[in-house]
Amino acid sequence: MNGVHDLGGMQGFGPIEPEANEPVFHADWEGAVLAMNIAAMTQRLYNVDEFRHGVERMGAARYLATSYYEHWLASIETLLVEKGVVSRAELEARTAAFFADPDLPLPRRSDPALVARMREAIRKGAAASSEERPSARFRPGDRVVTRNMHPPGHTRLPRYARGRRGAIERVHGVFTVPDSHAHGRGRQPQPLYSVAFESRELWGAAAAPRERVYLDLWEPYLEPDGGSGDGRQA
Amino acid sequence: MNGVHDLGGMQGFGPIEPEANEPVFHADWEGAVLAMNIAAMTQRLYNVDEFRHGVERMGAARYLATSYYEHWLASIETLLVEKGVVSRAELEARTAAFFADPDLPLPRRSDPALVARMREAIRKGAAASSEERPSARFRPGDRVVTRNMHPPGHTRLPRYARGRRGAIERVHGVFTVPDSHAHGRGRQPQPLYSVAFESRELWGAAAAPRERVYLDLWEPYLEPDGGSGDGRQA
Amino acid sequence: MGGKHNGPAEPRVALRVRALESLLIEKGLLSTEVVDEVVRVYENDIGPMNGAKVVARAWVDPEYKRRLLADGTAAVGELGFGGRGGGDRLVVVENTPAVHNLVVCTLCSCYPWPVLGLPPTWYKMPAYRSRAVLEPRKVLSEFGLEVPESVEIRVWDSSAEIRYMVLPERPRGTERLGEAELAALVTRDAMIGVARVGALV
Amino acid sequence: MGGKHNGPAEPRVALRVRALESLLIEKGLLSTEVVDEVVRVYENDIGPMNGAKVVARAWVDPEYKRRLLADGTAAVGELGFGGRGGGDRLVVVENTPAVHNLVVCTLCSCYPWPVLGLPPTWYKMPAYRSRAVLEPRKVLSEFGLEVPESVEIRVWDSSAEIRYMVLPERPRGTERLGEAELAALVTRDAMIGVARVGALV
Repeated sequence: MNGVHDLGGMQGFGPIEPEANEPVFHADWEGAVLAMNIAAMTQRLYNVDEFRHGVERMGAARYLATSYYEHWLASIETLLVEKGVVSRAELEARTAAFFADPDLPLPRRSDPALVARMREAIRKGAAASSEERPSARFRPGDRVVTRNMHPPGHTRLPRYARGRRGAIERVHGVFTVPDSHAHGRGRQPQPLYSVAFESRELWGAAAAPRERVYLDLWEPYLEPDGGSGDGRQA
Repeated sequence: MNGVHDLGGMQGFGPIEPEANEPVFHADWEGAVLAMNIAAMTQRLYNVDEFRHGVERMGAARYLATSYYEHWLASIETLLVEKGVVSRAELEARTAAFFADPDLPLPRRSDPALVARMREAIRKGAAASSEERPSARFRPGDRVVTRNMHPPGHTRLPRYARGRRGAIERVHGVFTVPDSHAHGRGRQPQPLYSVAFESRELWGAAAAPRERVYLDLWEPYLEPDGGSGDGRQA
Repeated sequence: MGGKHNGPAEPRVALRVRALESLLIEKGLLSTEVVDEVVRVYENDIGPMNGAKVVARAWVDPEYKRRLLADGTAAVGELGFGGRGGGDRLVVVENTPAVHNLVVCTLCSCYPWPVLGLPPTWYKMPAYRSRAVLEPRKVLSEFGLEVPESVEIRVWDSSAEIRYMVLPERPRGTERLGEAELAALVTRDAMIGVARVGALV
Repeated sequence: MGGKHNGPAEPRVALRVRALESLLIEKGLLSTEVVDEVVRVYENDIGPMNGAKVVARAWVDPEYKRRLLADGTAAVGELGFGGRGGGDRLVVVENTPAVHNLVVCTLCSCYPWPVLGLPPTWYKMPAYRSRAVLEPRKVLSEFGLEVPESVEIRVWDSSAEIRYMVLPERPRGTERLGEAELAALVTRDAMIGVARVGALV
């Protein structure tokens, strides 16, 4: 999806503003959102690619007007409702109840097993790589061109790097393709490569010399360079 | 500037929602904004390219959260302040005065000469074409490739059509280049072409057949196809 | 219009506009008459009824149609239309059984004011501007216009001071209508290219 | 933390979160202990002090450095770091006099949690994400880091489940420092690539 989340190369967002001595969380609710998300994924209510696409679907104006953990909250809500875990109606009703009485207590519940599972999840992480080993089409040094593709759904080929020529830097292995995994079409593992692009290839002749951008790209995003390219008229 | 105003090919903005029996203006202030803008340009306080770039500079989140005439108002304010016509301080003070008393009357002033000038401006329009006739490099049917350029300032080569191959459809004549005119560097007239692009060239192999997009592009945006291209490694 | 306002519930933007307006009036750069006149012109004199007259004339007068397609600016000038918001040049593109045209401005909201008036809100919003160049057939379908795959779609993205207007196909069954009756059939949407001119029932 | 709130001025988003939290607790999918534990872990156990230990070890142990650059995941695992937010694989990229590395995630905010903790706000904001790939030298300059034109800049845009950490150059004058003292010099920003590790004064 060509959404505003695809920020690489955009202009006009002003200076970068680091915060001195920034705390890990700026408010209690941020930690709660982080925990809910990890808990939901640990319990397989949705996967990380669905989660990222949930953020992308939140609407451009809202995305730009809200913070990181608000993006997360939006995606968590969207997915839990879509998956039938929570209904929109009960969420709105409960929200109204908390708006009416901010002192409402949270339900008390002890679940040592879930805490242990979370500790384990945080320690081990989630696997995106696969034991399957389809043979990789490209090797380090191979010249490739990225596809000029504009799928309406989730993809991890940023817009600034479409239809661009680069070189395979490294073969990472075989990984879940987010484009299918975000849409309930399974993991469909494919070779994943680190691909190096010269800045001048990405941004044109005015780009600075001696700058390279490296992207991790799945094999279906790539074609051998020298072919006719995708949609190009030779 | 690669800003959110450059919307061609973006996704996720939902359905198009026409309004039945839409009025010309939805509120009195919209008409006032339109009139202020025409009056300002008629009196040469700024030019149309500066005006468009003023909208582009308003900030992405605000751009997406506000309406067309709010975009106009933002640009008018920016330019009138930058040009020294109005100071930020007097604008804020006057705004505070209207917030405090919405019934404050507008100053009364009669200016039949300005009304006549405005009528003439509306009737005649503003000239962007030039009598100068630098010889055009391309002719109808010529194959061209657009430059892959990402200037931080104003440009009228949309991002979706950069580094793309097309064909000259028509030579419009010689017109002011917005890229310089928006930044106080004069008109710098250049040949302007209608350029035809196949959808598959713009959007890749998945694009529908028998669709073409036509853009009006200035000669400095274009190179002959068959050259090495801008920033491409042959 | 420049002299009144919308009452106590007036939104902040309206008051902001009045603040700027009052400063420009004091500085001799604006007057309430100017605002009233501009509003009057765009509410009454300039609108799609102008373009409709152009289309109707082209339908009944082959020689005018030829001139219109060759030099839109001059041909609409013959009917008294032109000027501000028309950019520098009007290009009229003709729909045929084989070609359907559609007008957009992806970068801002350029629109052929002299023949169509001020653009409708949907024309200025991100949904239309983003999608018209990427998936025009789907956009047209959402407007209720199914364009067969055999018909070529041409999207005109108004990136310079050239403005585009679509000359729609004349519907069947209108052979006996006069120019004014024909003009009454022609809609704004048909001249943008998101609708056909409906056949007489 | 999951059990308390911020008082009467609590913003709407905080109440919305509590509403969702309470529903998930009722449905047996969450508990306040889980929230407390996650917050505790990311506030105390996982942060840039982890990455700093990795860097210091690599500076003092050439064999460890070799393993770290060959297989970051395994090498940080030797020090007990790994897991969630680390994607599937950690790749460590080495700064040298000829090459400066910079990490970004333009599409969201991927970041090597196991070694750096949760990302700072600026890393997640549009300004950094948009500019790091387009004008990295200018971005670095705004962070106070002037990288000469003779030095190549490599920007790592984290588009998959691979996470990147920069191994900064060891500053001069630190030859006599022990591993713990070296680790105390290493900053989060140096491991993202927007700073150098300062020389001892």
